[in-house]
Order: sequence, then C-alpha cells, then structure tokens
Amino acid sequence: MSVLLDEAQLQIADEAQRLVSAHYSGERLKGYLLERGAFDRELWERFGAQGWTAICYPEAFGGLDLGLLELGLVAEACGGAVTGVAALTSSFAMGQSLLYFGSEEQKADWLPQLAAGSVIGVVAFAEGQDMLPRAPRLRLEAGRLSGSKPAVVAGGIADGAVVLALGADGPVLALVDLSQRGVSRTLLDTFDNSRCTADLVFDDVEAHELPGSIDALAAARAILRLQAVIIGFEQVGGAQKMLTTARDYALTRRAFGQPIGAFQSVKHRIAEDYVLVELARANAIHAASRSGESDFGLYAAAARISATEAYDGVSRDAVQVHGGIGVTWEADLHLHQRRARTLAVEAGPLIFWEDEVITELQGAAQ
Amino acid sequence: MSVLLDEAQLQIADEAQRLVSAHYSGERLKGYLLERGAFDRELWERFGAQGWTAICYPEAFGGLDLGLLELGLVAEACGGAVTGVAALTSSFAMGQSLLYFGSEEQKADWLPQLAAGSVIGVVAFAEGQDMLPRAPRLRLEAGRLSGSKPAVVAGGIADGAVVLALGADGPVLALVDLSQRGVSRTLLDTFDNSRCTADLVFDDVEAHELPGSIDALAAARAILRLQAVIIGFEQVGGAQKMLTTARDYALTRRAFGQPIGAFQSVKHRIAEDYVLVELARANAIHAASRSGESDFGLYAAAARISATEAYDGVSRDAVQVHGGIGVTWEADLHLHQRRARTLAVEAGPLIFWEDEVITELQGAAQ
Amino acid sequence: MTDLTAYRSAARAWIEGKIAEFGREARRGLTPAEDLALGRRYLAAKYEAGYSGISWPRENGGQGLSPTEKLAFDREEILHGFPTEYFSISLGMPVPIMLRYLPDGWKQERAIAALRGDEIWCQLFSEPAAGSDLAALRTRAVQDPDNGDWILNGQKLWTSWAHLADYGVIVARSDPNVAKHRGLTYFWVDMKAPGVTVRPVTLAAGDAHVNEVYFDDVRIPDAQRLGPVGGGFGVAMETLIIERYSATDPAANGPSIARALADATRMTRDGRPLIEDGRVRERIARNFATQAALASIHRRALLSLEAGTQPGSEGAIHKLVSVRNRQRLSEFMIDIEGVSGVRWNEQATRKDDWATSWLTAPTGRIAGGADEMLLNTIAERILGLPQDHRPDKGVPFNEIPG
Amino acid sequence: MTDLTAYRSAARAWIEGKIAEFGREARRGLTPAEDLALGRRYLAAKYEAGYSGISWPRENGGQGLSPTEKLAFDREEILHGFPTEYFSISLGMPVPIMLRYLPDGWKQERAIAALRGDEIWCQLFSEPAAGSDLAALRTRAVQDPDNGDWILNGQKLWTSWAHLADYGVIVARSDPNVAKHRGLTYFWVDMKAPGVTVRPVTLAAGDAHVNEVYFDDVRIPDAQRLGPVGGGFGVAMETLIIERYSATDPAANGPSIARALADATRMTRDGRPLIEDGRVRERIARNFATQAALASIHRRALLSLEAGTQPGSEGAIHKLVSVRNRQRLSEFMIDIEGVSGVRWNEQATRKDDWATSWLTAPTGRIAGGADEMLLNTIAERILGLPQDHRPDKGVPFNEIPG
Repeated sequence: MSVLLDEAQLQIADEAQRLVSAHYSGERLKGYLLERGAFDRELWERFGAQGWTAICYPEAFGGLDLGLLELGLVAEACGGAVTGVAALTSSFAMGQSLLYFGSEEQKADWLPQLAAGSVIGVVAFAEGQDMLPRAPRLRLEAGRLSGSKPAVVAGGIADGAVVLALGADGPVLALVDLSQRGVSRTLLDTFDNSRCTADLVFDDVEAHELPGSIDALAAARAILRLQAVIIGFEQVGGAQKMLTTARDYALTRRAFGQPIGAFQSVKHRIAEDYVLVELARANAIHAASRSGESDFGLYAAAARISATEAYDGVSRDAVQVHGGIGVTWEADLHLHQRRARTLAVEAGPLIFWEDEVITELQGAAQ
Repeated sequence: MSVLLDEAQLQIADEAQRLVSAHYSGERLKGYLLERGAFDRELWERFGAQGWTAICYPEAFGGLDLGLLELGLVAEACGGAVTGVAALTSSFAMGQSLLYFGSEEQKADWLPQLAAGSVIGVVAFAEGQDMLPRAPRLRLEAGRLSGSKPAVVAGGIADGAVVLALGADGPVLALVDLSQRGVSRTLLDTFDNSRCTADLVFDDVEAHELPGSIDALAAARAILRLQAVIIGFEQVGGAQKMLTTARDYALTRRAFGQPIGAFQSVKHRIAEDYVLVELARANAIHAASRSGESDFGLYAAAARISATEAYDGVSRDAVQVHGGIGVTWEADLHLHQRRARTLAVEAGPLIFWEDEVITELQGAAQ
Repeated sequence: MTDLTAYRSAARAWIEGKIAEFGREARRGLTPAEDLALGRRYLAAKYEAGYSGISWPRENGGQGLSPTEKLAFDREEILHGFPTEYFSISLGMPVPIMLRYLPDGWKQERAIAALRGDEIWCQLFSEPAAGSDLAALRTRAVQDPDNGDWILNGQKLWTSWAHLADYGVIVARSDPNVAKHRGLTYFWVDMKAPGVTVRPVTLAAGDAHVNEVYFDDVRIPDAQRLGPVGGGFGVAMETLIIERYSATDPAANGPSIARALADATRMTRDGRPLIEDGRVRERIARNFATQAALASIHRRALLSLEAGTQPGSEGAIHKLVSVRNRQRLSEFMIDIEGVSGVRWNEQATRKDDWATSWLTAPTGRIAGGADEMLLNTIAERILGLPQDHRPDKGVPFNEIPG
Repeated sequence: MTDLTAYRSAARAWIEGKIAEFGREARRGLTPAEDLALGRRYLAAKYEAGYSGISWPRENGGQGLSPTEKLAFDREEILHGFPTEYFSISLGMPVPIMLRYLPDGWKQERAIAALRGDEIWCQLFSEPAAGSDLAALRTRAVQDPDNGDWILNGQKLWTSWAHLADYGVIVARSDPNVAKHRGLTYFWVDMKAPGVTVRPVTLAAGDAHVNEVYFDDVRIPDAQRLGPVGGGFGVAMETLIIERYSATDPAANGPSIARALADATRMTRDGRPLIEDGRVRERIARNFATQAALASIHRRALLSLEAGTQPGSEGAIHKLVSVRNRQRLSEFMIDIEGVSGVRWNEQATRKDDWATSWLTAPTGRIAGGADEMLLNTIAERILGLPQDHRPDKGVPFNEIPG
C-alpha cells in the first residue's frame, strides 16, 4: 500500500468492523435474498447515525469532509459482512455527481439529505453491455425524461437518481426525483436480491441537467471511477472474510487423520488467495490515495481489476475448501459467492476496466 | 479419441518411436541450437529411407497413400525426441499444396522428390503478425517474384517453396525453386536454431502460380490446417515426453525425507499435465480423422489450441518440478521449452487458431 | 456395428416419440410432485418398451444386452431433458449392488419395481465428518448377540433423493477397534423403518434434492447385510465403480458452446457484437477445444468398450475438466453481460442459464469426487505417484484424534 | 522526511552523473572481463562518494545510516543497469554475516575491500541433493582431533559468482548422527585455498554465472567457524534473512508494461494494431494491475521501515507473483508476434527482450525460493497453516533413506 493508515483511519476501520459485525447475521441476509425489494434499513440508519453516509461531503452540506480512504474502510467492513445495504455506494455516487457537476441549487436540495442518509440515491449510466453508452437510448428533451435504464442497483428503493441520457446536443447527466409520477420501477429477480436492483422506466418525467457536466461521458466516467474504488474496498473486505473463513476451516476440518490445511492442494490454494487479497488491498488503498490526481483513472481501474479477481477467486476457492458443507444454503459461503459476482458486474465488468487501463496507459504514453 | 489405432498404425507408431529414440541425443541437438543452418540430416535421410516422407502422397508419386493420422504418429515420435528435423512438416506442407492445387507438371516435377525426401520444401504464407495476409507485400508480376517472407521454418535449407504472394488479381499461391539466382536467405538467430528458420528474399525470381488455387487464401488456409494437425501431433509427443520426465523425476528426487511426488503441489501439477496431454492427444487424433470433412477446419483449430496449451504448459511445469537441475544447459528440458514455444508460433499462435474456431463455429451456426 | 446402428435408430425413434409427453418443455412449470409422477410414468413406458436395464441380465428384469447398447440409448435420451434424475442413482448403484449380493426372488421384485419407477433406492455413504474420507464414517452398527440383528445409530449426509426413497444401501462402522477402513459393514435398509428420519438440505442455489438422514436405533436383521462383517469398505468401493461409464455432456450440464456463441453475438458493446472481442473469442474457442477433446475421449472409451476393453481415466478427466470449465465460462458470461448479468430465474436449469449454471457449479466440483480427489486418482492410479501422507493409516479408528 | 528527500535528491544527482560511464549503454558489447572491471570501478567510485554500505555501521566501512536511505539509493540505482550484479550477493549476505561473527580487524579490511569491489564473497549453501531442503546437505566437515582444524569434503551447487569469488561462507555437515538440521556447522573459506575447484554451470539460456564448487580435503582452522558447532542451520537462516528488504522491480526484471504496450501498438494483424485485440488488452491490463499492487506493497514496506516496523510477507508475495507473471506475459508476447517471435538475440537482457525474459524466467521461479516454498512460507508463517508432513523430522541424518 502506498499509505499507512493513521490513527483516525484505524479508528474508523475498527468501529466499522465492530458495528457491522455486531449487526451481521447470515439468516437475516438470506431473508433479503428471498424477498425482492427488502434491504437492511436498520443498518442503513445506523450508517447515517454514525456519520458514514456523510464521509465524503464538505461540512457545508453536513459532511465530514473526509476522503475516499475513510469511506473505503467502511465499505471494506461492509464487504466482510455481506451487508444488505447497497445504498452506501449508490448514494455516494449520486452525491458525488451533484457535488462535482450539480448546480448550487441541486446541491442544496440533495446533498444534506444524502449526507444524512435520509434519502437514498443512485446513478444510472449503463445500458445493455455499455457501462457508458455514447448514445444513450434514454432521452432528455426539454427537461422531460423518457426511456429506461436496466438493472440499477438500489433502483428499487432510491429517492433520486443521476442518469446518463441523450439530450439535444449529445449525452447529458440529469438529476431526477424518483418520487414523481411517471417513474416506474421493476424489481428484478437477481442472485443477490438484497441489492434491490431494478429496471427504471421514465415516462415523460421532469429532470434537470447537471450544469457542470459539459462532457457528460467524462463526468459519468469520473463518478464511476470513484464508485469503483469504494466498491473495490467492499470486494476486498469480502475476499478477506472468505480467506479467513477458508483458513479457519482448513485448520479444524480433518480428513485422512490430519487437518485438511496440511494438504498442499488446500494449503497452497489458501496461500494464493492471501496473495490475491493483499494485491487487491494494496491497489484499493493506492487508488484512494490518488483521488484528484491525473493518474486516478488508471489506478482506480487497476484497483477494480484486482478487487474483482480477488473476491471472485477467493470465494470460489473458499467454497471448494469447505467441500460439501460449503455449498449448502445454511452455510454463509454462497452469500459471498453471490455478492462477489454482483459487485463484479454492477460497477462494470473486468473487460470494461481492462479497457480503461489500456486507454489510460495509452494516454499517459503520449 | 474418436478412433482406436489399428495394427498397421500401431506398428508405424512403434517403429517411429524406436528409430527416433535410438537417434536421439540431447548433446547432438544442442549442437544444432548453437549453430545456425545445421540440422539432423542423417535422421532426415532415414525418414526418407523409412518411407515416412512419402506417407501422405498417392502411389503415383511414389507415396504410400496413407493419411494424416499415420504421419501424425511419426510426428508425435519426433516431438518426444525434439528431433532436429523441421523438414518433415515443412516438406509435407509444400507437397500438399502442390497435390491439392498444383498443375500436373508441378506435381510431376516435385512430388516424387518430396515423397522420397530427396528435396526439402517449405511453405511461406505469413507476413508480420498475419498468418494469412490478405494483401501480401510479396509480389508476383508476370511470373516474377519480388519481396520477402519473414521467419520461414526450414527456409535456410529448403530447395523449393510455395509462397503466398500478391498477383495481378489478388493473392496467389506460387511455386518457386529456391536454387535460383535472386533468392537469398538470411538464417535467423532463434531460440531453436535447429529449425533453420530464415528470412527469404526474392529479387525478380521466376515463380509459377498453382493453377488450382483460385482462392489462394482459402487454399493456404487449407494447407495450414493440415500442417497444424501434424505439428499438433509433434506437440503432443513433446508434451507426453515432458510429462513422463517430470513424473519419473518426482518419483526419484527426494526432499524432506520423501519423493517430491508425494507433495501435492508437485503431484497435482503433474496430474493436471496428464490431463492436458490427454485432451491434446484426443483432439489431434480426432482432427486427423476429420480430414476432408466440412468440419475439418474447426477440429484442426481445436487440435492446435489444445496442443499448444499442452506443450507450453507441460514443459513449463516439468522445469518447475525439476527445480534447479531443470534450468541447466546440461539437462535437456530447455530443449523442450524452446521447441514448445517454436512449434507454438511457427504454425500460427493461439490467437490465430482461436479466431479460426470462432469463424468456423459462426459458419456452422448459419 | 450394423446391429448397433439399427439399435440406435430404433432407440432414437422411440425416444423422439416421447419428447412431447416427457421432454424439457413438457416439464416446465410442473410442481415437484407432478414432475416426479411424470418421471415414474416415463420409466414405466421405458420399461414396457424394453429400454430399461438394458445391460442387466434378463432374470433381473433387464434386457441382457451390453453396456454399448445402454450407452447408445443414454446418449440419445440425455438430449431431451426427460425426468430421469430421480432414478439415476437408484438404478446406477444401489439396485445393481443389491442384485449382486441378495438371494433370488425378492431382489428381482425390487429390481423390476425400481426399473418401472415405482420404487427408488438411495445410497447412504457420506457423513458430516466423512466426505472425501469415506472410511472416516461414524454411523455405528452394533450387533445384538441374541438374534444377530444390527442396530444402526448415526447420521448420513448428502443423500440424494432420500426423501423419495423406499430403500437404501448403507455402510456403517461395526468395529471401531480396528483400522478405519477395516471396521465397516454394508447393509440395505428400509427407508420407511422406524427410527429413520429424512431432512432435506437446501443447497446454495435453493435446490433441495439432498438430505440428512438420521438413524435412531434402527433395527435390521443380519439377512440385510451385503458382504462379510468388516467388509463394508470393499462393497462400498464396488458400488462406486459399478457404473464405470455413462453418457456424458462435455459442457458438464451447463449451457452449450453454441449458446455462448449466440449470446456473445447478440450482445453488443459500443455497437459491436461482443463476439468480436478477443477476450470473448478466447474463452469460447478454448472451451470449444476442451469440450471437443472430452467428446473425443468419450467416443474412444465407447469404442474401447465395444472392443471389450475396460475404460480407464476418462471419467476422472471428464469430471475434473468439464465442471471447472463450466464454472469459469459461466462466470465469464455473467461478467460480459454487464449490469444485467445479475438477473436470476430460479426456475431456469443450469443447462439453460449462465447464472444458474454458475451458482450450482461449486456443487459439481465437490459432489461425487472433489477436484482434489480426482487429481489424486489420476496421480496415483494412472501416473503411479505416491499416495498422500495419511497419519491415520493402520491406526485403530477409536484412537484417531477427532 | 525532508532529510530523506534531500538524501534522495543528492543520491539521484550522483547516480545520474554516472550513467554515461557505467549505465546500460556503456556496458553494451563489453567482454565479461571488461564488464567486471567496469563493475569494480563503479563500486570504487560509489565507495569514494559515500554510497557503499549505507546502512552498515561506520566501523565496518559503512555510512551508519538506516535501511531507508539504502533503499532510497537502491531504487534510483536499479533504474540504470549499472554493473552491480557481481557484488550484490557478496554485500547482501556473506559479508554482513561474517561481520557479525568474526573479531575486529581483519573483518573490517575484508568489508572495505568488498565494498570497493576489490574482493567478492560467495555463499556456498545449495547442493545437488539439497535445494529447497537445505538441511539435507551432504558436504562433510570433519574436525581433526589434533589441532581442531576442519576438513571439508563435498560438492556445492548453484553458487553464484563463485568463479570470481575470493572468499565464501559455507555450511557443512559436522555430525551425521543427529537430526539433519542439528548436525550442521558454518564457516568461511578462502576460495583460492588448495582443494577448492570451481566449475561453471551453464544455464538453459546459455548464461554461466552459477557454479559447482568441489571441496577435496580443504583444511580450515577452527577460527573460521561462525557460530557454534552444530549451529550452522541457524546461522544459515540468519544469513538468508539479513537482507530482509531490497529494491524490487514489479516486472521481475523482465520487460516493462510500457514496453508491452508499445510492442502491441506497433504490431498489427489484418491492418489493426494488436492492442485493439481484447486478449492483448486483458494481459496488459491485468499485468499492470498486479505490478501496480506490488509497487504499492513495496512502498508500504518502505514506509513501515521508516516508521520502525519490520516488513512482513512482501518479499514472498513479490517474488511469487512477479516472476510467474513475467513468464506468462513474455510467453504471450512471443506468441502474438507470430512467426518472427522465435528470434533471439543472445546479447539481449531479460529486461530488453521478451524471448530472453521468457527463456530465463524458469530460473527465477526456482532460485532463491521456489514458488512452492514461497507458498509454504506464506501458508505457514502468515496464515498459520500446518507444516507439510516431513518423514525425516527428528530422524538422524544417516538413517534417512537416500
């Protein structure tokens, strides 16, 4: 890692771990898996009470004026406990969109509430397989939004959204209040229903451009990078938890007269997983430390790649180490398996971020 | 495998294994590595005497009228012994080009000699990173060839070539006698000099179109597939040899009081290698059995992919299993390491054959 | 060969005639009970048509043909998604093993009932502390000195279809004072007997066809013993290799390569079909190559069978490679779909749907021989590499630290 | 921090002033002897400038600074390909260990000679039958009861730069009657002494910097012993961890990511740059991500050092990941070059050339800790997983089957 955590950061991490673990229950999360549209509202309210929803906002909007790293540490704790709270990262993304590109009025309307956690926000950029469609099918004409956005994380529970739409002169970012008539949501059946992922449909709904987002694709990309780093931390937290679980199981489960961790097929698999987690953690922290720098996009993409490789890989391996018990509904490993894959695609799949790395490297080489 | 070998085929395989092994010497091959332009001429002459150069030609041209599988079994034996004979597959490719696409005169001039092994042939299709360039830079104008072909295997020792060139109306296949003035060859320094790989330069040299190759790219592709299957067998032979070597070493070398093969890191690695070899062998034999069928291109490409994965993978692993002794010049493992990579690129790299699979699958799906 | 070809054509004709009534489409939307009933009807029809127990002796209700005919039939049947899964273990292992060990009469009645789908047998081997290490099982069988009856106590786990089963075969520890694999004895049990309790175990994807089975003082006569006292490990091993060879799917029951190709052609990024992306091409092409090789290996095994040779390592290679590849390809296909890749239809099968295939793949890599055990099998049996260190070797079971 | 920044700037200025005379370009085309001579001149210049032995005590010829300054210097120096490889082992392990164990006076003379490049020390540990399993070594050290001298007999292997070395440290078996790691004793030896024979071992890529070293009745006084009789294994372990942390290259001394990008941009298929192919993009992007992580881990370790904490597993992670990735990326870059990928220039370095990088990578995965040993280190020391079964544990060396 490029930075060593300071006292305040260590304290945030500790507190987050403590609160989230105390709140964790596999049974509870399995309930959210089975029920569309439900999420861990109680935990979400605690996030607000703790000030974690306020981490990345200026004091003027009720924020704590801290950085990506601090929010990342909270997300890491959430990842370890596969919390049923998708709003942490979705609200963050909407809030940052407004903070960077919104009008003063838009900020005043939304940021204090987002910072307090009293409303839930989302961003909706992707369409089909395009994370940042150059010509969105969602249209903004004369302040009215028409069309749809697929598979929006937290879309089923959000109060507001920043969407990427096609305006009169090309792509625009627009703010839309989801409580309006004409907004409909279809909660999707997904393998991780706790994300409250929904298709959003807009039928001639009022929406307002974000005035700072002249180059809307660049603006959306900037927001996606910020979100990807935080989700990267969440992935690291999940991967670390799966690593620890696999290690602990390998020490206690016995076969052929010894702990299975004594077999190199198990032992080396777990060691490789440790390496994956360490690489991912290093990249997440480094990316957080580069926020605002010209190479942030490059390191955000790298962090995202390592985080996805780690969480997918370690959760896959952890199930294998557990054998039969690992594939039961009762054991909590499938919660991580589901979450790993969910986080992997919701902030953009590997091929997207690989392409981002290449584009940034090409830019830097010129 | 789709076919079980019959008695005659088993006998060819046995004889080839016997002759080639008797002839094998790591020292001898290392000599060829150090000296550009040298190859195992004595073994090559034995191939001719045994009739192996004649396997895939009709009796009218002094051939044995056997199939790809029989030649493949010989190539497999050659692969196991990393022979210093690149001409087996290069002559085969030239001969098949003439057999399928040449005039009667061209066949009469060259095939009896190629079948007897008294001349050495090559094909030269690739330019740059294109295995089958659509617009070759090598030009054929009014029966005169000008330009060059890079890194032609056996190019340093060949008597004749079939080249892919750009004619007046597009790509053509042309036959060229390499003993002419105006043909120059630059032997390359490669990591496997026994292949006698050379850049061929043609300065206004007489050459003749193959009249049967109306669609020259399709014709060249057909030849490349045939050659790839035979080289696939050679790769399987090499991979099998590395597998056996690693297994034997793992049984005898001891560390920490037991054979290293008792450590799962070694044991499972070798088991995975066994699987790679079995998959590659199955695909090679299946491809050989599909020669002449409409799906031959698909299975030739699959065979080539599995063969490259196997030989690269198993030789990489075999060195690792051997530890320090495996990376010495004295041990013969690096001969396979070099040969694995050489065979991998000379008949087209993985990305080329992957694309071939996709194209064929797309064709079949329509 | 001509005979076999004729057999295959006739089988195909019969099978195709059943698709409308029993095929994949006919099953869609059925309740579990309806689907099971459909399966029983299919088996009865199959029995009537002479396609059940193809390679079993005629006296046991079979057709007295060779494994080749059975495989020829199976390879056609597997294509259509008939409701056969409830019976595949029953007819694959427990019924054949009991036919080997039990006296004539009753066993033939059972065999025919099983072939017709009227009765189902299950196989009670694994336990919570005995998975890959089967010989570590703890279910106790204590013999009553008065009448020779055995009293079973313990817990079995991962028993497929136990909740539907009428009978089961079970291996239990009859002597804890000897080395672990020497103190086991093998029985058949009536699954409806007093003291047998079956509880379903739900798996990660929500499916529940495996069970925990508890035995509380279940009393069985010595006549239900298969093989000698203390010889249970051998009979268990014999059971596991009865069906040495069966029809296989190189896609490991996941979606096909053709499906991957179609999906990657349909999906676009920035206006271009995903199939144009080298990453996608690589995955599909390499998976095709591997599946083609598995199919070829399978065909070779069939030809070997026809030629009278026993197949070798093909089963281990197939399971190891195909399931792992299915897992990775499914993960990748979810990935490239992007944000909508998280969609999941609980009704979809692993053959239809990348998400279901991916979510159930871990089970495939563990059940019926974990990857690690398959690698050991290949390394030890085929390559002659040393067995793993096993500290419990030769140690009396009751002296092995828990 | 300001001090360190100032130190780094001064170091950089000095180093940049030496590039013309000693850098990569200056070395091109030199004979081995000329290059070694250049290396000695560079070390002398470095010593004069006060950049040798930066973290060693002043009384041993060093600068009395911390590892932080040393690393700051090394990270600048590593960029330019100076001829330092002949001295890196010498100054990294043998000289520091002898400084710990030998009496004052002579040792300081040696240390200064080594720092100036006038003398070179080598490290004689591995043997034909003792690689990863160092304690299995067989070189005998028998003590002469008359005068306490030790007589060495045996063979060492993989000794880097032994053919250039003036002195060496060696571990030998002094007592075969006890468990293998308890019967070893540690000495220093004069490499020019009678009975010492050095033979170069050529590696797969043709390079010859490692050696076999034979000891035939080489007599050394007991004063050349380091540590107690029978304590050699401990001193050997101490030697290996002296240089816990050094400057690293995330590309494992292979070609850089920038180089891969440039090559893939230059090469075309069907008129399009290869960098547009998803397969190429994936490899380059994922390797970039991994290398970025390794660099970050390295920076964290440096910050930890500055903060006074000992680094942990970073070295094992770095070596395991970076070399393996270098091997695979090099293989891939050769592949996509197509038919010309087989070209090889024996003069090229592994940093310059994919083929050389690929051909030498296997050595990197074995020397100085094989992948398998690194995984064991991580699993056992960091994760607390059990040690491998070792049947020779506690068995007297001469009773272990060969």
